[in-house]
Parts: sequence; structure tokens; C-alpha cells
Amino acid sequence: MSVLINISDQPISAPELLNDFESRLSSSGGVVSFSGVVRPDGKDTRVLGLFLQSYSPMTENGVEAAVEQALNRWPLEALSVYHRTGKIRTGETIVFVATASRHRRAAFEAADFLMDYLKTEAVFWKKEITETGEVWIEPREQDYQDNQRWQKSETN
Amino acid sequence: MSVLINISDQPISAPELLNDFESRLSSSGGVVSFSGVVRPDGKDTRVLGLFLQSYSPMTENGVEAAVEQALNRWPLEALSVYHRTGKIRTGETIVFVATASRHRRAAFEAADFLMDYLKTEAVFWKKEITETGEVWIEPREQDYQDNQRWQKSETN
Amino acid sequence: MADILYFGRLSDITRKPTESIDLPSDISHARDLRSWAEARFQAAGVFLEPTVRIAVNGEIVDDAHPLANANEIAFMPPVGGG
Amino acid sequence: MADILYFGRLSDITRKPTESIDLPSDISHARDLRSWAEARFQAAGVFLEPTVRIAVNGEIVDDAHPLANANEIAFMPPVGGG
Repeated sequence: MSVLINISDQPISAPELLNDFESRLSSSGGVVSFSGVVRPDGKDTRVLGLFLQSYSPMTENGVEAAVEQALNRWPLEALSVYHRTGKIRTGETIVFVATASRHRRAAFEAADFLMDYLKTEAVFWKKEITETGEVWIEPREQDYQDNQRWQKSETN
Repeated sequence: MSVLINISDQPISAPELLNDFESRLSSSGGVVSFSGVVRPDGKDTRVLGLFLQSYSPMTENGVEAAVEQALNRWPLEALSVYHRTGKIRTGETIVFVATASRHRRAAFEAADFLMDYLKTEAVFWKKEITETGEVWIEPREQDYQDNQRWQKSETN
Repeated sequence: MADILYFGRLSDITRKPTESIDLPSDISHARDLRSWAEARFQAAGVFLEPTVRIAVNGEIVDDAHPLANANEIAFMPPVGGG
Repeated sequence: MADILYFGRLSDITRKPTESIDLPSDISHARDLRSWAEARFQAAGVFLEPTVRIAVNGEIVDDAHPLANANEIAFMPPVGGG
């Protein structure tokens, strides 16, 4: 197993990280990546960027615990989680998750699960920087519903 | 909407294709990629590579129809499907799918759906080239079950 | 002349991926071509398997589909890529 | 001294992300610090919101959790990244 977790203010290049990720694989059949890009359209106005605040080491500990859950639940060969903090401009990548498994369903589900964790439970606070000011954004109801899917299926 | 479909005997570099894919995006929040890598472990023996046979233009027409279904079903901003044919060595990438949407669930589901199509319905025949000979591989039962998930949920 | 295509493991049996034949007069429907190929290649039932489908001019057809010279007729075992 | 941290929108109200205070003698549990912050920053109920959680030394606690000097105490509005 090869796991990388990185939470920092350094820029994220999804293609470069996917390239690094592939170089760590020996026998995986399926590789899934997710990248989240800062969108230009906010609630009411054009978004220039985000500011992401973390709380170390709670943020890191939480991501590690979610990664542990994913590893227990799916047969993964490798896993990467990169998340940016600080100021991130529109069009830049804020998060990158990659999973590898010989079963493609496992790779898809684990990436999906980790993204749901990052969107709803990971210890980050997010501020939108728009043309008209700055506003803190808390998760949408949809994000919580997405995350609850995994709790339901725990009981299967 | 930006759609690319490519079925050819040219090598596939998932990081390069993800880089191209990202450059086609303007406002997507979520980008999902899947790459399928030829595994070294066959049923009984070490796999040196695969030989993929297609039937033009049925193969292309089928992929296009699946792409149309995905576009009708999920709000996607961009979509790529690359599939190799001919001889492909172990460790090389045989298939690459990327989807982009402002909703990450849509990007995940559409990529998953397209992979299920490619594994079970796409017009390819696959031969494993092993140390002890060559053997044609037809889809596993699991692949068919994966694909049927989408038919069930059509009735929702 | 009709072009007959043999895909996947079928070409291991026929030892050729394709051939052009003048359809015999007793072959008028897809099911007849199954029997013809079965007998011709001594195929142990392979050409009669329901999962081996027939395509005519690029469209999957059922066994009752009529055949004619100038058709491109493909025998297709179960498909699947990636 | 205890370090008090205000995350997310709370720092807009407190106008500082963190401060060190000597815990007043009437603050013995997490719920007391909520009332204290509420009064101190005239926060219109924000510090009493159940979705604003309190962490002590990096662990989420409930309102009955005891507080002491030397603790790092964080007020955490709803979280979420990506």
C-alpha cells in the first residue's frame, strides 16, 4: 500500500499528481482521480478565488482517519489526497484525490467516499472572495446527503 | 459541451490526456478521470500484454451512443473517451475516460457508467498474451452486474 | 458475394478473420448461416451459442433476419473492452 | 492562560483569529465559554448555535466538557473543504 496525504498552500497540478501516482503503481487495473477546480460563479457574483483555513493537526488527523476508513473498506493499492489551503484563485485546483485498485468499482467508490468526507467533515473553512466582498461558505445540504450515503451502507 | 472520442492503436498517457482535458474546461467544479492499466496477473500465468480487436464503425457508433446517453443523463461540461486497440503491453493504459461537471456526483456517475459500458457492451474482443500462449477473454459476470445497475435506476 | 467476419475466439476456429463467399441458395436467414458455419468449421456448437450474435451491415440482428449477397455479415462472440 | 481560537465566520465577529485569556473563575465548562464569548462579542447568538462546535486540545467536545487554563479551545463553525 502506498498512501500520500498532503495539506498545504502549494499549487496543485492534477496531471502532474496523476503522473506521480501512476509511477507508484505496480499491478492496479483501475485508477480513478478527482480534481476540484474553483468555479467562477458564486451565489450572486463573480468569484475571484477562495481562502481556505485549516486547523492543524485536527485537519490532518481527520483526513488520515478517513483514509484509514477507505483502506479498511476497499481493496486499494494506492491512494493520494492533496488539499490546498490559503488563497486559491478561480480556475485553480483546490483538491485532488486518486485511488488505485484491481477492481474499478473499489477505486470509484473510495474516491467518491473521500471526496464526500472532504466536502462535509474535513476541518476546513472556506471563504469566497468575490468582486463585491468576501463571504464564508458552509457546506450545502446536498453535501451532507451525499456523505450520509456511506453511513447507510455501513449497515449492509 | 466538449466531447472527444478516440479509438486507435496509439499509446494512451492518462496524465497528458487529463492535462488536455483540463485545458478544455471553463467552469467545471469537478473532474473525474478513470484509467485502466493492463495487469500483469492473468488467470493462471503472467500476462505480457493484450490484443484488442474492434469492428469499425460498430465500435465507434456504440461508444458514441453511450456518450449520448451519458450527456442526456448527467449535466456534463466535457467528456473524453480514449480506447486503445491492437497490442498493448502490461503496465500500459488501455482506456481513459474523463468527465467534468459542476456537480461532482454527476462527474463520478458518468465516468462509472461509461466504464461499465466499455467493459460489457463496447464492441471489443480481448486476447491475453501470456508466457504460455494466447487466450481470448470474455467479460466476467461481475462486469454484467455492474452494467445492470444503470438499467435498474432508469426506472426511478 | 457476401463478406463473412469472424471475431474474437471464432477466428481461432475458422483460422481466418474474414472471407468472401457466394451465399449458397439454402442460406436465406441468419440462422441458416449459423448452421452452415457450424458444419463448415466442425465448431462443436460454437456458432449456435446464443451469446454469439450476428450483425448484418453493422447492426445486430436476430436469427430470423434475411441474408443476401452484398451483405457484410459478422459473427460476434461476447464483447467487452477496457 | 488558555488559547481561544475563532475559525471561519467567527473571526469576522471577533476581529481576531485567536487570543490568550486567563479563564475567569466562573468558566468551568465548555457551555460557560459559549456564554462568555456571546456576551463579550455581542454575537447575536452565534456562539450558542449547536452547529458551532467546541474543540479542546484538538478534540471535539460537548458542552459539559470541563475547561482549564493551558487548554487550546477552538470555536468551530460547520466545516467542509474541496
